[in-house]
Amino acid sequence: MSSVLEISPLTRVEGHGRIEVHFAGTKVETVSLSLYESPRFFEALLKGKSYAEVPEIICRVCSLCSTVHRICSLHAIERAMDIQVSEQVRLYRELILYGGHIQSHALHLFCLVLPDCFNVAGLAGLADKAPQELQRWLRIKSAGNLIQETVGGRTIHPVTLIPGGMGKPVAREGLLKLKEALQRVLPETHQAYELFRPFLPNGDKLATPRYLSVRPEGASPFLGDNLTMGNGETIPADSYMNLLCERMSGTGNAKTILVKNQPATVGALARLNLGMPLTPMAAAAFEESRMLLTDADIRANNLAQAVELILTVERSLDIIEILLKADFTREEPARIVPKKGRGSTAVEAPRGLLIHSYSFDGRGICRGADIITPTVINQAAMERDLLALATHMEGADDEALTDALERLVRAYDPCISCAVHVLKI
Amino acid sequence: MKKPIIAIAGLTACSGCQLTLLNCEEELPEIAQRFIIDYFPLGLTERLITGPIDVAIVEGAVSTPSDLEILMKLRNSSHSLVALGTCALWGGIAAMKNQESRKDLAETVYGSAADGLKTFNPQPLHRFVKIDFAITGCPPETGELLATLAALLRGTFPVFPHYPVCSECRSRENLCLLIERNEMCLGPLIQAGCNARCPAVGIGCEGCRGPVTEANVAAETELLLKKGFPMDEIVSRMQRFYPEWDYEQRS
Amino acid sequence: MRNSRDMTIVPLPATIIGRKALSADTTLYRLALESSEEDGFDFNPGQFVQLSVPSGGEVPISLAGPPRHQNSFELCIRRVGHVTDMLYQLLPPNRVGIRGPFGNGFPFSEWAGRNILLIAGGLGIAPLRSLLYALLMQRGEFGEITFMYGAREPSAILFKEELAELSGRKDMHLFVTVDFTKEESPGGLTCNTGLLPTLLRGVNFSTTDTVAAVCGPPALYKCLLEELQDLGIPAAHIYLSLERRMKCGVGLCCHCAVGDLFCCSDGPVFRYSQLKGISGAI
Amino acid sequence: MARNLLKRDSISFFLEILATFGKLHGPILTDDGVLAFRPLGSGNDLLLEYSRTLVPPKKYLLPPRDAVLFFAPDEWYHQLAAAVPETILVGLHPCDLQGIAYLDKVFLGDRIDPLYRARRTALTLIGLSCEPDENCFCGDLSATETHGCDLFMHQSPGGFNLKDNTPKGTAILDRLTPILAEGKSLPAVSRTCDMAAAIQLASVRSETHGESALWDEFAERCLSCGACSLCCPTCYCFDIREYGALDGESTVRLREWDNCLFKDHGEVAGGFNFRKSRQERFQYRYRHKYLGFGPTRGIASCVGCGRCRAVCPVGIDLLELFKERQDEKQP
Ligand SMILES: Cc1cc2nc3c(=O)[nH]c(=O)nc-3n(C[C@H](O)[C@H](O)[C@H](O)COP(=O)(O)OP(=O)(O)OC[C@H]3O[C@@H](n4cnc5c(N)ncnc54)[C@H](O)[C@@H]3O)c2cc1C
Ligand code: SF4
Ligand code: SF4
Ligand code: SF4
Repeated sequence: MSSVLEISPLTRVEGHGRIEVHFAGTKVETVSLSLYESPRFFEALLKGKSYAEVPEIICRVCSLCSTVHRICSLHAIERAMDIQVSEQVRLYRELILYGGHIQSHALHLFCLVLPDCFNVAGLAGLADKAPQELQRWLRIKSAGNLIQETVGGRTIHPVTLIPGGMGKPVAREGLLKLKEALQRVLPETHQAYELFRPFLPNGDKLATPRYLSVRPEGASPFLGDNLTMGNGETIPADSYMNLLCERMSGTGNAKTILVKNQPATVGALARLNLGMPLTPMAAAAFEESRMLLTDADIRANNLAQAVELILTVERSLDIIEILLKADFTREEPARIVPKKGRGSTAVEAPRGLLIHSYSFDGRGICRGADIITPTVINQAAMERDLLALATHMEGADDEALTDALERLVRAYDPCISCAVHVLKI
Repeated sequence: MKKPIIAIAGLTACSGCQLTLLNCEEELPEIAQRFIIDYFPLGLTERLITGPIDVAIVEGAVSTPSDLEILMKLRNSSHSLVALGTCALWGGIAAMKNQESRKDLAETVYGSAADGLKTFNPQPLHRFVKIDFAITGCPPETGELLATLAALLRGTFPVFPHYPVCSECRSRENLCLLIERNEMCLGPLIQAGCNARCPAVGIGCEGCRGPVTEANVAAETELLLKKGFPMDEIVSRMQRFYPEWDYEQRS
Repeated sequence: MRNSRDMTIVPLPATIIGRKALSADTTLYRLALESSEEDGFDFNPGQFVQLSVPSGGEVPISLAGPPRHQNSFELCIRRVGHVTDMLYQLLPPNRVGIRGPFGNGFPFSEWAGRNILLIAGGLGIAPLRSLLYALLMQRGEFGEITFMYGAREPSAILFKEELAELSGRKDMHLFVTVDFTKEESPGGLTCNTGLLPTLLRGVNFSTTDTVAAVCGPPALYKCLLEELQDLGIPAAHIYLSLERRMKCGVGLCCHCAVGDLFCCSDGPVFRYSQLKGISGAI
Repeated sequence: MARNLLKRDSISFFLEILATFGKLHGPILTDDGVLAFRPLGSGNDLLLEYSRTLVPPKKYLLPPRDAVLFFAPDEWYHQLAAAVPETILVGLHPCDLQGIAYLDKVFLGDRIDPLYRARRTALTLIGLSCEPDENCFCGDLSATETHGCDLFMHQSPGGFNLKDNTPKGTAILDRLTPILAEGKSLPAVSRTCDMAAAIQLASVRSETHGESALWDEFAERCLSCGACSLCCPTCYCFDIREYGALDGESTVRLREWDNCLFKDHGEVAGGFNFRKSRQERFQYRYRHKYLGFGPTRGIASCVGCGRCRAVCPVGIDLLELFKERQDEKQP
């Protein structure tokens, strides 16, 4: 007798998704993951738009990662148009990128995952059971938001960042306020890391992931021109197409991607395993949990994100220090003379590798766009792990299975709005 | 005081409006206390819309049969329905090319696989159901969202002013990008409430909050044309969040 | 220290001591001021107060009861929007805020010896009710008193019992009309069908040395004023109470100007002769 | 000869002494490139030669958005008794002084607005003579330059001749004496401007320009952006709104700048609008600016600062109405 367990909608993840587990008797036959978010055809929306409009439109792909989408798109446009930006702009963009990571990780850890740690259904449960902790963790999130708001002019879909430069730089008082807020939450990020350390699964191990990330250059852990894999292989970001191949997945509106015909895993855990540069406190935390994190399956991703919270707060403080010293004044954005060309760049989004690639005509009108999001890359591995976990758990009751599978999906921190936008390659 | 029962759901959107709620870090614990949150997939493990719900707060446009189903369910089980954000109220970013064929758009992205997609032009909620109140913005402002929640506690909705972004922009003493820098700022046409965020950091208003009650679209268009912007650029920019401008409208 | 010219910014607390539904959307409220310092207030019929509903806001409302100096007073309020909706949630002994009374009111002491015609359309009955009671309190000083009241339909007639009682009085004439009827006339009250101007033409009352006071929606004024003049009542003897958007009630916020007059502080009661040359006044 | 000349090189002393009377504010150029009244010091340099600020000094008396009342069940409606800090506003041009004098007439007239009075009492005004530019049309209005100001600084070749007009001003001048030099007192500037005369005449005659075709033209073009009123030193229309707090009980009542060119300015419940068309609203604005309402009836409030012409994105200029009249007269 065959039966189906349907988990729909997936809760405490961004966007609309569904899992179906098909059983033959008690044996798990297949597990399907469908991301049925309505497609918004962003690549098609961009076609015919001037380069200047592209970042403002594309950041609306997803609110959790609007900042990194905007930055990635600026980089791709500037690559296509051959534009260099100033040191000031580079620093501000890096700072807001960290703000985006803090905001996104904090949201994931404290609003979506934390209820699991306290065995409650959601925020109201947390507010009941752990009101003080909740307030404390949310402070970390608001520090991330403060970076977005101060540097980007808004917490979601930041507005200041434009091709070739930026609007007004932050006034000194703004930077000092930011500094204060970040300094205040730095110890708290460490406590958050302590909080997530015990919550690692100790049952059956899932497949060891094939990690993939941007190869960091310089001190910034999230920026670089090359992609790197666990086996040490490195390829330039703009030839990403040689690495990734795409397959239309069965049921949802997203497409899945294989790397060299195998599922790849991107995100905080991948970055830590692929040796991104760490700051002192983050390095100490990583060192302490090296055993838990190295070659771990995706369920360690929550802890990895907690390590990155420390990292990003520390890095933000470094940059603010530099900005305070430099005392920049407002500058005009670089003059852009539109030209025909293509630009592809990669940035590490909170959830992992993000690629934007555009081609423009001589008037700077977008003629083609390709956006590959981390959730799309992770989808194949997610399906693989879901099947493995369901199989391990054969015989468990529906509730326990539902709970475990949902937690597994959550560990990937999927962003389904982003996932459904991917162009044929 | 009786706790209002609320539902929060997202349709075709980026989740930014729901995130706006989660971005009220300071107020979240209080909100969790004062309301009964009955359905909120982004923040709560509860898969069924059971009702009765006092107020359903809905983000996003309607573009799939499943969107419509959720919307209908919420409408039928709720006393009031609030459209949260520009997509829900105006169609938003996904609707910007509603005048083009949906099929062609799909094919641009999905090629031949597009046939299997069940989707139609993203539409604002009011095309399908009655909405009782709306909070505009892409994303909405936390202040307006909180004022709305506070009003819900009192069984009512707040009254927001109806004036354009320029008003807030001038009172903030920003440089006028339209006059002083000849930039394509949509401030005169767009509903205020954001405290002119964008011009305040030196970036023209892109119109994310949709049209103000009284918009002299024709005069702004003439002004932009006079400044040398080509019509297609003006149209492209204006339709970013709301596809249905009447370019002849003067009031 | 408060200067006597200080504009009252802070509403005084008043308790709802009674509430009576007059129609589906209109209710009569009885309020009592709490502060002993003020010890009630004197007002002129036609004056209004600014009524605050906490968290809702403030709206201008005519004083609807007899102008007797006492601590409590009546307001007749129609539920139409934000503030009035919130008011409807309140029950005795909830509190509301009161500023005022503001405005000029009807100068009825100048009308001694004259015949008086009062015409109220819909909610316009609120200030005219106050005026009527004031006149009846000093009945001997005036000539003939005629009260005409028009409502949309029988169910919208406000103050039915009071009107029925007034209709029995020998010292005044009462005429009630409804725009249209579906139902029977309300018990105890003789009721005509047709618009107020029709009624005006159809009934007998003195038109010499007569003062008219009118209050109703703009549409009423448009058709009624010419009619009254045709009947021989000069524009200077026609008084009307105007409605405008108001925020402060004391001539500061500038929403309510009619020509160069402020509805709140120069009005809300005007002689028609004052308004005649002003476009948009009526 | 009196010791009343402030030499240019003593300006910083002058400001230091002023600062002992209260927090100094004056016109500066913001990093946005906007002329604005801001706190002085910490990198904000006082401008002694400038055209006009974008937003007039009325913001010190009537902030754009002002929490006027608070409500809590046990405290009822109440004002916060926050003390208003003493503020010295340096560098006000005669037109702006005139603007404040007009607001005083309104808010300290028949009905005193206690909030306004508290702020006004804490404000010390230091005027500064100016040179008109192409947008100015103050004309004779500037002859009353010292109107309501405590101390006036008259630019002269040697520096600034100071003149005290109020006891407050005299107290300041006394303190300044040690750094002042001997100077002669300058006569009040007389400035002629046809427009000013035309405006005065219109006010006296209650001229409404009712027949002018310009109204339609303005109404077509106007974006209803609100800039003209917001930036006008004597526009003070306000809206009042009230918002509850998340505790379900307390409330704040806001007073915010409103604008008679906005559609809902004349709208009442049920959607009936007494000034439905923009054209009617323009005439309302004109009437308020030049003919006055209620207690200000017959008083023109336009001070000739030129802001409304400078800030209108579509170049609407009510002065055209007066010009039209003048042209008519000339055969
Ligand atoms: C002098 C005067 C006397 C009045 N007397 C009465 C009375 O006795 N009974 C009665 O029911 N109504 C009376 N009204 C009308 C009453 O003020 C409005 O119905 C009320 O303001 C509607 O407020 P709301 O918030 O419920 O409606 P909404 O339509 O939600 O109003 C929103 C806002 O608009 C403004 N507004 C709307 N309508 C008016 C209006 N007509 N006048 C001024 N401001 C307005 C208010 O500031 C209000 O806060 C009177 C109006 C005036 C000017
Ligand atoms: S910058 Fe834009 S929003 Fe601001 S005043 Fe100018 S046109 Fe209006
Ligand atoms: S200024 Fe315009 S684009 Fe910016 S937040 Fe406000 S409405 Fe949106
Ligand atoms: S500044 Fe110009 S466009 Fe704006 S409201 Fe005033 S007249 Fe209209």
